[in-house]
Amino acid sequence: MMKPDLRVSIGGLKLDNPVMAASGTFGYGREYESYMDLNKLGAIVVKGISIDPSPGNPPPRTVETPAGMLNAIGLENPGLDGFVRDKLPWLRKQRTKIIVNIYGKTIEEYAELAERLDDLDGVDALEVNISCPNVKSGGIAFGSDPVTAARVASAVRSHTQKPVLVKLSPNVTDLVAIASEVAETGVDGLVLINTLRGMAIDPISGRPLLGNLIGGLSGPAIRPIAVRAVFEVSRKVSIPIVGCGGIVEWPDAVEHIRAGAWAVEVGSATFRNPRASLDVLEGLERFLSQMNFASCQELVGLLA
Amino acid sequence: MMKPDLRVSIGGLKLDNPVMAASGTFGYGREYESYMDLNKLGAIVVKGISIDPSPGNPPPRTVETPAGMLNAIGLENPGLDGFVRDKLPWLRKQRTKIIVNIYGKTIEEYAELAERLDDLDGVDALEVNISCPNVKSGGIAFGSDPVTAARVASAVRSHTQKPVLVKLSPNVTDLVAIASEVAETGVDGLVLINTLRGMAIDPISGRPLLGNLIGGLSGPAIRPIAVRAVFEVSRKVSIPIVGCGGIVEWPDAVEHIRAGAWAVEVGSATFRNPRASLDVLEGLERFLSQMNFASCQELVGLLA
Amino acid sequence: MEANRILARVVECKLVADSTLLLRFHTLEHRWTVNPGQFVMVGPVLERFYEPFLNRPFSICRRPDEHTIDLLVGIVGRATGFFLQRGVGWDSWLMGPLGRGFQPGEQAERAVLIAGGLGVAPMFHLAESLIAQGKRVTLLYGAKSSRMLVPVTALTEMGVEVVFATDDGTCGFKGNASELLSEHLDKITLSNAGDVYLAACGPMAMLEEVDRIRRRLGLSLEVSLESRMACGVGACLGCSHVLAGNKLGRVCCDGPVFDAEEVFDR
Amino acid sequence: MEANRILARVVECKLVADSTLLLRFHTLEHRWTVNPGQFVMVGPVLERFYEPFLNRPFSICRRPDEHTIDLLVGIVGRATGFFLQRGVGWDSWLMGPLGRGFQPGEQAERAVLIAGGLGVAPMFHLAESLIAQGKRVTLLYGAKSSRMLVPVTALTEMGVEVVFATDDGTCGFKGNASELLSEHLDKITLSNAGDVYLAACGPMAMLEEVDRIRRRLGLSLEVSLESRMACGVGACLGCSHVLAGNKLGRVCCDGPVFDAEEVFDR
Ligand SMILES: Cc1cc2nc3c(=O)[nH]c(=O)nc-3n(C[C@H](O)[C@H](O)[C@H](O)COP(=O)(O)OP(=O)(O)OC[C@H]3O[C@@H](n4cnc5c(N)ncnc54)[C@H](O)[C@@H]3O)c2cc1C
Ligand SMILES: Cc1cc2nc3c(=O)[nH]c(=O)nc-3n(C[C@H](O)[C@H](O)[C@H](O)COP(=O)(O)OP(=O)(O)OC[C@H]3O[C@@H](n4cnc5c(N)ncnc54)[C@H](O)[C@@H]3O)c2cc1C
Ligand SMILES: Cc1cc2nc3c(=O)[nH]c(=O)nc-3n(C[C@H](O)[C@H](O)[C@H](O)COP(=O)(O)O)c2cc1C
Ligand SMILES: Cc1cc2nc3c(=O)[nH]c(=O)nc-3n(C[C@H](O)[C@H](O)[C@H](O)COP(=O)(O)O)c2cc1C
Ligand code: FES
Ligand code: FES
Repeated sequence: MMKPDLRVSIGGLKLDNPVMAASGTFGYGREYESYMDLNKLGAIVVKGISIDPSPGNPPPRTVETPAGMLNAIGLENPGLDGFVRDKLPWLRKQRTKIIVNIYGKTIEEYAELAERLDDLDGVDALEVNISCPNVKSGGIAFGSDPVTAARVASAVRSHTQKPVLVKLSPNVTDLVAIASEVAETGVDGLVLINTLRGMAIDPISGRPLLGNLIGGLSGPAIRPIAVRAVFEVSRKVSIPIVGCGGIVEWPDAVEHIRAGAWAVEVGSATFRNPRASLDVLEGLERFLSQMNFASCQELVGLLA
Repeated sequence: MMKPDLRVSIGGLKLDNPVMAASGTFGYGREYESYMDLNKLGAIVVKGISIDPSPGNPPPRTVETPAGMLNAIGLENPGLDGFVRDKLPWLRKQRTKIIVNIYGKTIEEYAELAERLDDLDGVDALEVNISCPNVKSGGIAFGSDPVTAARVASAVRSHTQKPVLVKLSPNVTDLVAIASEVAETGVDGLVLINTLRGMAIDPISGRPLLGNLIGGLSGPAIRPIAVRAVFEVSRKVSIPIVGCGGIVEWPDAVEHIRAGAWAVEVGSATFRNPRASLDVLEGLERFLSQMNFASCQELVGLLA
Repeated sequence: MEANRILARVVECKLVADSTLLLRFHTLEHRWTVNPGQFVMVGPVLERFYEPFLNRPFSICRRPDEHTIDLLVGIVGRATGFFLQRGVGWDSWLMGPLGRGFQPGEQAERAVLIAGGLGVAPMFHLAESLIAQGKRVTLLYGAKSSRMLVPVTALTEMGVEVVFATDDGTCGFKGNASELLSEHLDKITLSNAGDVYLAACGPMAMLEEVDRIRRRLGLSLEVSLESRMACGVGACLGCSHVLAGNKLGRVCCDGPVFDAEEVFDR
Repeated sequence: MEANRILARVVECKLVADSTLLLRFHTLEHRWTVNPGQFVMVGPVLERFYEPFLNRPFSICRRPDEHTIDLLVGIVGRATGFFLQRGVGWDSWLMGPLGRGFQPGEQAERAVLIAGGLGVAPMFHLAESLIAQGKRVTLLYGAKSSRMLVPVTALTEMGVEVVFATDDGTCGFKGNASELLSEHLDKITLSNAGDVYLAACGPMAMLEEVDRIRRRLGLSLEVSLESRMACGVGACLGCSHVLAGNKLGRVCCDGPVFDAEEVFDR
């Protein structure tokens, strides 16, 4: 049996393999150090960073739902300076690729983040979050409209030499239109999808189960929506797509890749199994070699 | 313990209790006759009807997904005449309310369906489906834009004396905007939500698991999305809302009602348990009396 | 009695062939009148747990007594994997008996049943009932390999002639059940076509092949179809199958057993 | 050794009080060094089944030997209901040992542990370790009613003084554990504040009350907090708790045990 070639290039971002840890579900990497060899991952996407530190939303912030979960972290983060001071030095020492997820309250903030990250050693790419349902100003609003989405993407694109991925929201009427506009801005790839807006209430007490009332739905429950998003967008847009949403075990990654994803991100599955991303990678590699694929790239978009 | 008052009026539609069977998941009622006393239900919403018979989509048409399912029936139905000839006579004899779910390929077709159903005895209300993800022409397109959605609603409203419910799609950027426009047309209520667009692929073979490739996601997996939709819309729109999406057991109905629903529809849960709707009703009634609610109406929108 | 939903407990769970379980359900309900070829929808009792979410259809394999229902279950995915995991002692809802079963009629004295793989499940019940009616019954039973063959002593003991076919030749005829059928029909002499009743259950390719053979000989045939199901009772229109002349048939209630004439275009 | 993820089997599952299970896990892994107050994330092994989806945090109650971990589990919802259903013989992943445990320090000779309801779980381990260090240990253990009290003979046998409080007076002091604490502290004479170590685990209202009492007396106190958790390791920021001075603390890794000074605003 052949060892399949797992390398993949998302535009300028060259990965040793196509399995990454999704933003917000893998902390700043170090939290999972004792559970796995981080360097085996294609990349780690760190928790979303804003210019200023942010305290996030009031608790409770997570709740389980059928085959999934809601979160309303509200992008708690130490701010760019805090990140650079406290997190980046350790991250820089890792051999895996580090992708920094960024979000701003204005287009200018996105541009500023891009510019300030551009110089930094140890940051391999940016993932632009225009799709977070948990912050009021900005976030999802930027991802809801093709023109605004493209404007954010352009702003980031023009302020950094590093590869740029744009992460889109599924909470929209016409994802393909947004994806198409964003793709035109010259970014390296699209990440599909962020969470879906949801809510849960304790039936007995009537207490909303999230402090923020509304949060983002993730996990296996949303996998069919994510796969559909990847499929539709990949048929219309020519830049690489990174699939994300409901990937828990390796067959889920294969499903995303067959739908059209060049690479995948494993999100909330990591909470269930800290090694989920590596297990996915190992399963994927096994599958490819058993099925005699010479490379993972051959599987992209391949339907029967 | 008091017996709570379960009656509810969705505009002109007076129901003995707030639990209905959702369209497409309860056939034409008769299929479940041997499993339960149909007359105990608040209402039965029959499978979507179009003017002309429709063969629906190629099989396979359903597939299970984590805590849910995808369907791409494609609105197979015998057409209005077939329905009136073969299904209505039996339905008319039932004491429960019968709501006919309609969909058209043009606004004129919606109007025509409304007009022709207006005369018919045994039809207690119309549910206007502008939200089905499984038919190409029409369907979801009508539900994606506030102006078009309102136009369909107006057309139906002006062609029938019967109560009119409009069933909305969650696959939109701004559900509240659509709901607000539709509410202005004088319809009796809104039904939230129809299915979310999704897809599943067999990882091993690469075969898409639906003949139509894309289908609608339903079941517990989508409950958080449905509850959020009910919550958001009910805070902004004054006409009654019927909650639908992921209701399997009675606490789920309570969750929808607390979010703001006046009544609920039980959908795919019926496939799992043909008595699901009645079990939900009985549980709801027990809950209300144990918690000393005089009526179900008191629970609507009640959060702690 | 009409179809209903009953609570049943798994009292036996035995591997009878590769990846194949015999599941025996015990239930207090005893009013079911089951026709061979009918099926049940199986849904584990899992309140507030929605995996698996939908019930799964399985042909009723045998009904040893009025409180007992045997199923033959191939382990192929989530629900069936779950059955294996749970072993015995768990409770399940059974909806049934569902669908249109086999309708062999009176006249044919001889029945030839063709089963491919797990398609053998309903043939147990059918053969039993045909034997009880005094018919001469042959079961042509094909599988990939001998390891996949479910024991059929219960049938041979009651006088059913069983002939095996395996793709790899590890048991009986080397080839599939439809090839075996050709051979078999060559051997028996029929005075008229009505003398023999054919029934088949298995993969679609096998059913098509069996249909071609029986057409050539002018015999009638019933086939049991499969389809992914959500409701099992005709409500969801999920199991629609494109029949002859582009007509749609719901496998769960118009079938699963259809006259081959209805199913295959000439 | 650092926290890791190990496979464990449930070898005992016993109702020890109303809706309260003692779950005993056996594991081949034995390198865990557990500090009292640390916890594990429990996730049943369920491939391709995503209900429950997330792991659940439980304090390590006792560690009878290096291959054994005991948890006390209140049955309150989906996952804990599942544990009850499964009984013994199932496998689970355990992530641990997690979080910052109790840090009683050396100087205090006397420890008073205050437990409300299931908050008693980590107190078993803590009391045991304090006794091993030669301290004098009192456990004030409150519950709604005697039926909710978990047996504590293991503790009394090793010399822990246990005083009960029940809301309905069905066992011991009528009232809650914090009221009992007031009474108890009145009885003991302290030459200086450093002589006694206080640790509390239970509902937030109880912790607040305990904090008020110890502040009055100028005693130090550690409290173990609860929060809904997704990751359990500091990665999701889901368990953030608003601490004193509006600072945020992650219960899973900055806690679950905090110095009361950090937690409560004056
Ligand atoms: C009327 C009828 C009678 C049946 N009788 C038997 C029987 O006696 N013994 C038996 O082992 N199986 C029988 N089947 C097939 C059985 O229903 C499926 O094998 C079962 O639903 C698979 O469930 P799963 O969750 O393990 O697989 P899944 O994880 O749902 O799927 C695994 C694979 O099985 C396929 N599959 C899923 N559902 C069906 C289905 N309804 N029909 C065919 N393939 C399916 C999927 O496409 C997939 O490839 C019958 C099906 C029908 C419609
Ligand atoms: C550090 C820590 C240690 C704990 N130790 C123990 C212990 O030793 N014994 C014990 O019985 N319980 C303990 N808990 C609480 C335990 O985690 C919850 O009871 C459990 O997660 C409920 O799971 P469920 O699926 O049964 O309930 P769910 O169905 O998830 O919820 C049922 C109810 O429990 C509440 N709940 C859910 N998760 C938590 C949580 N993490 N903390 C508090 N309430 C929650 C929900 O809000 C809801 O009201 C601990 C919690 C933490 C954070
Ligand atoms: C707790 C939590 C926090 C998250 N934080 C972020 C974030 O900071 N930035 C972002 O772009 N996505 C964030 N996400 C979204 C995930 O990266 C991912 O897109 C989503 O969870 C869907 O994938 P999954 O189904 O595999 O979890 C977060 C998700 C969760 C569950
Ligand atoms: C098999 C199937 C067929 C459906 N057909 C229709 C339909 O004809 N018209 C309609 O408005 N909704 C239809 N729906 C949507 C349901 O009525 C309901 O809105 C949706 O399933 C969400 O509810 P649930 O999660 O309780 O299933 C269908 C759903 C399913 C699963
Ligand atoms: S399975 Fe629902 S109609 Fe046949
Ligand atoms: S539970 Fe994830 S940070 Fe604490």
